[in-house]
Amino acid sequence: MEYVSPEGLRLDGRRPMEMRQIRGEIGVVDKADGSAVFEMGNTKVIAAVYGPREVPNRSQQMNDRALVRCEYTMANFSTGDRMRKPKGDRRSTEISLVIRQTMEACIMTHLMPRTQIDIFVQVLQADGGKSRCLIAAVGTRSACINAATLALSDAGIPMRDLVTSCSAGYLNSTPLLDLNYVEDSAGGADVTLGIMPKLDKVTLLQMDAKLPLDIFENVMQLAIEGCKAVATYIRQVLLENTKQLEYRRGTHGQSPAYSAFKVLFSAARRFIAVLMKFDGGYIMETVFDEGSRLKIKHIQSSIPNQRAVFRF
Amino acid sequence: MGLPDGSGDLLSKMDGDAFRRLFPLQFYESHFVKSTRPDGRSLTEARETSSALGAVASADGSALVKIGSTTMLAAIKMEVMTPPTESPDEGCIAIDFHMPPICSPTVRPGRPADAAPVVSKQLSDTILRHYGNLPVVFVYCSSGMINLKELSLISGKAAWMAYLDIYCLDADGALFDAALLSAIPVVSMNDEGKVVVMSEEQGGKEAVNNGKRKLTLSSIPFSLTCILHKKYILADPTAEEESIMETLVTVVLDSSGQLVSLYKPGGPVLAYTSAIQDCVALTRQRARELQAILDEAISGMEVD
Amino acid sequence: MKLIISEMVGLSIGEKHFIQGGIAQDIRSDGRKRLTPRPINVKTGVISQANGSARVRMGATDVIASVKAELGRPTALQPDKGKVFINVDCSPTAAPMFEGRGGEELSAELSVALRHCLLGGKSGSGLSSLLAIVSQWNVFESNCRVKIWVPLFVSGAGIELSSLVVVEGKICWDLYIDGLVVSSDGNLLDALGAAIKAALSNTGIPRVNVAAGASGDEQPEVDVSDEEFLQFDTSKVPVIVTLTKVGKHYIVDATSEEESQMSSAVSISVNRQGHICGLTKRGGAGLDPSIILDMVSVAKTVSEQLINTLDSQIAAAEAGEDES
Amino acid sequence: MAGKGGATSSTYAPSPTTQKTKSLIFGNNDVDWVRSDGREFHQCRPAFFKTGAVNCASGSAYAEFGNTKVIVSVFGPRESKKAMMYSDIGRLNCDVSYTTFATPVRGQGLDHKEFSSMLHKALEGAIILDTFPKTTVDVFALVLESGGSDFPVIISCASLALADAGIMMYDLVASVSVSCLGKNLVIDPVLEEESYQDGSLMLTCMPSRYEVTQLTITGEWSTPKLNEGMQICLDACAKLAEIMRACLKGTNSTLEES
Repeated sequence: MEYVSPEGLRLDGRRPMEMRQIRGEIGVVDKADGSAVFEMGNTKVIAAVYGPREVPNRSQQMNDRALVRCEYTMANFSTGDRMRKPKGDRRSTEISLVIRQTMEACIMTHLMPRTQIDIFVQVLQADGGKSRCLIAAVGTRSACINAATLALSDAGIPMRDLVTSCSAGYLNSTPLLDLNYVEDSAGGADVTLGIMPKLDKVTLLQMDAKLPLDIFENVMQLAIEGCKAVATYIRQVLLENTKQLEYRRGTHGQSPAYSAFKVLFSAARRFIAVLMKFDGGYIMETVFDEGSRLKIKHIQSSIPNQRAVFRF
Repeated sequence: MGLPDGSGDLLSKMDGDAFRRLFPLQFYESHFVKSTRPDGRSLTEARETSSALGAVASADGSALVKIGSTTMLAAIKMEVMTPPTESPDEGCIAIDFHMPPICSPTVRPGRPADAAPVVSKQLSDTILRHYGNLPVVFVYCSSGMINLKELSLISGKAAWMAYLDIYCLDADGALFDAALLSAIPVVSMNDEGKVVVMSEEQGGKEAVNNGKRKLTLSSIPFSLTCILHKKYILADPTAEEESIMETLVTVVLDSSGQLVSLYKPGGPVLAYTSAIQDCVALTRQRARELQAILDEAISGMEVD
Repeated sequence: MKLIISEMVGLSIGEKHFIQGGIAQDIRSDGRKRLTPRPINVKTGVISQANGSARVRMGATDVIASVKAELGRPTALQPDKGKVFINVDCSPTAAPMFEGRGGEELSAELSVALRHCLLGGKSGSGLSSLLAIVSQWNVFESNCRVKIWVPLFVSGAGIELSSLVVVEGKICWDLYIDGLVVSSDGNLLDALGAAIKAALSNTGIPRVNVAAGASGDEQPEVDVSDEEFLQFDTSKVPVIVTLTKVGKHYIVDATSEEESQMSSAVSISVNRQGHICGLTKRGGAGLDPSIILDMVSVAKTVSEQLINTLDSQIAAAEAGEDES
Repeated sequence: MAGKGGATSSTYAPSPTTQKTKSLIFGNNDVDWVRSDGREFHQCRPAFFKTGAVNCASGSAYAEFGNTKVIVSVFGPRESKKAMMYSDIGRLNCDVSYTTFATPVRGQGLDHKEFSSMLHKALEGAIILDTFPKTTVDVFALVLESGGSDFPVIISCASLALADAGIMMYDLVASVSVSCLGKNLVIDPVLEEESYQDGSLMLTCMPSRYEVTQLTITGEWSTPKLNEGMQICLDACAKLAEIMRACLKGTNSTLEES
């Protein structure tokens, strides 16, 4: 089958180095500490982050760093064929693991010992027409990682850098960026890459096909470019979101101390550590509710060499 | 008192109920020396047994059996199937033994009891008398006490699939005995005359079998479970006895007194031939009792 | 369930008193009166792979419903009816407690309640005696597909199953209605009911042409059209109103904090005519029969409002979707 | 066991073909028809209760309403099996299962997964949970034969079993359902009537306290009809509770209900 026409156009009309349309939005799940929806073409993923919070299962608690957990689920209606048994199958366990490992690499877990961070990724729609659910699940990996990055940033979890992900493949002797479902299931090489763009480090690399080394380098380079493009977009979304926050604070005339109090109040209910945005930096407070009195156990600025000033 | 340790002194000081809980074995043994058991039975006496047929109207045949407080409900449901090509003129019986959570404090919903599959397997072995190594309960084999050919409707086209399900409603020992006793009348009595089978060639309905038909059992198996403990043989143990003394022997005899099967799942006591022979003799006696109970139940049914 | 929800919310004693006191004085924590629902926001066509879908938001509660139609075989007992399956999933994104199998209990409870409220009976045979009236066909053209509007649901209690049959005893449409709770802040059942109603109004079922000549036991050949779609008239599909009893009073559209303080809740599904199409009671505490009847009459007045809001929201959402 | 799997698709139960013709009995607008068991519309089946059906349980009861036969065992209060959090009130754990031969078609009883949680809700309000902190009471029900109105019978039987086990309750819980067939309300419907019903109402109450613990309505109901249905159920529940009470006292456990 011809995946790239002689005019250099792909089946969905894109150029080989063109990505599908991407869209990200922050704060879609009100109850979560951080959440985001990320779309890549037809793939639509919601990620929600809870934490850092108390570890419910004490035996899993780690004294030197935070416990990061991830669960990936696909909605019944996310694929063309209706799925019967979506939960806990091998494929979703594998993707959960991939997402967890990728995100764990960038979260500064040592700053939040004895806590737990939950990342829940819910696929609302997987690209793939009338696809089998298994293959469709694979194609969602990049979108999941991007959504998780956004959600983690929204939750204010300190991270070394954003992690962004994008895939690239090699079909009809052409390296192709951001494979869609048809291209993915064509059986050619498929490289899924996750990078931390500022540090220029690769955190995830998956490829399941044979590819000559020199071509692989080309494809990989293409995927890196893709990841960087995604990173630029994600940064833009985050900046936009921060501007919105600033704007809201300005119009409502709330003093920073007031908003801090609000955060504390809601934190007290939940017995969790809370992170709040404060004058451009991040301040983390671990707040526990002991009786009706609030106690602050820990204050720390996530930005090194900048002391946080905080008064009540 | 013949007790192996100093607990004999305690017996005099302790309240009976507490002694039973703390030293169950000694408690039982103290009864055995008097040739009696805590529930008043003699060592070789079985509990009161009753059988009632036709307990469940939604099934094609059913029986409720009580041995002491052990209660079993067996019912059969007949469905039509296409017989497998390797045995076109035979039907099929699937036997399943269930222990729902109501029957015992140890069974919880969602986790099947350990004993259930064991009894299930024993039952299908006994009823179908199949000694091969087929891993499933579906046995297409005509060598058993049921002639599976009798379940055939139209050779190669249609045959009966009989689902025999036995539910334990109250588990108080001797599960296999009670289950077998409940299964036998159900298998033989099921009334299958009412069904009309579609005959495809004629495009219409054709009654293949009018009138009632019973499955003929070539022989009827009866069983008795005994506990071997030291020199004692205890017939028809209760759940408490089974949990304290672990060596069980189950003997199955058919109505003509032939040995059908013998089952001794481990246990600390080695069974000598003489003990086994005693068990067989007890079973022979028990089989006569059971036959009488069964006959009574069946005749009661026919009067109705 | 009550136990788990209250554990999840984790309110202090003072907060509990605040919520209960507010409800007693007819001013709730978010400023609403007892019988005022939160604003409702409907978006249709959110899942492009489904035949119909909608997303409903009420405050922080956010649910998605999708309708998928597949060709299936009617059951032997009801050869003249299609089948509708309602299934709800709680995504762990809504609350960490839904992780793994944690959401199953709530999912099952919601699925059953929705089946009771919308399908009218276990066998799905509820109110099928009313006839399906095929009214005038409003044909209009949108961008690419021709929509032919045929009111398929006429019965009061939800879904008219006989309209889903293609060939009696042979082929019918199986409707798989899937609900997904994305974010949960109380009153999930009402939100899911509204989302299903909106998703159904967004649903297009392909027109099926049956090849003539098939007879006997053969499965007739069918041709599923890509261009013509039948749509449901959902104006008669009931809405669900849950009245949550906190203290001596009951409130509509409770948040999860308010739900944690409930003694019992009654979910009533009401259609446009004001008839009860289903009712389930949750929560253990007993209720006086007269209070239940009182709740029913309150639910009727509330439902009128809700149906109107929902219908206008659905219409707006549909119009918005057609333009884009 | 292996006997269960796979067989259902290749075999069929012959009964459905015979049922189809009977729909004519319930002509929708026909007011005068006779119920298959000769009862009047507002007459319940004779109820039979017996406590102590299962010896090894803390409490148990057997109920028989016509062909509907149910056994409920109660275990506990006993240690909570799962590693659960501390609770200063007791826990109630319910499970409802069907025998494979309970239903006309084999294995249909598996469709009633929601019954377990519904039973929990129906009983929860009546049990004084504070009396057994940190422990669990298990209520397990097994439907031996399904003859219609299964769930109300399970609830009533379960409350009797709880009483037999000596669990503290505010009141006995009695449950009755009505089916709407055409213009008529039919109390305590049999299986056949249930399958042709246009709507159903199941009411569970504590008769002495006059409190409803569970109410489920399906199908379309107008307000007057709803009032009527609820009143019929409440009256029937009160009578049923008398029979249950008589059974507990050990006197005259079978009574004809009207």
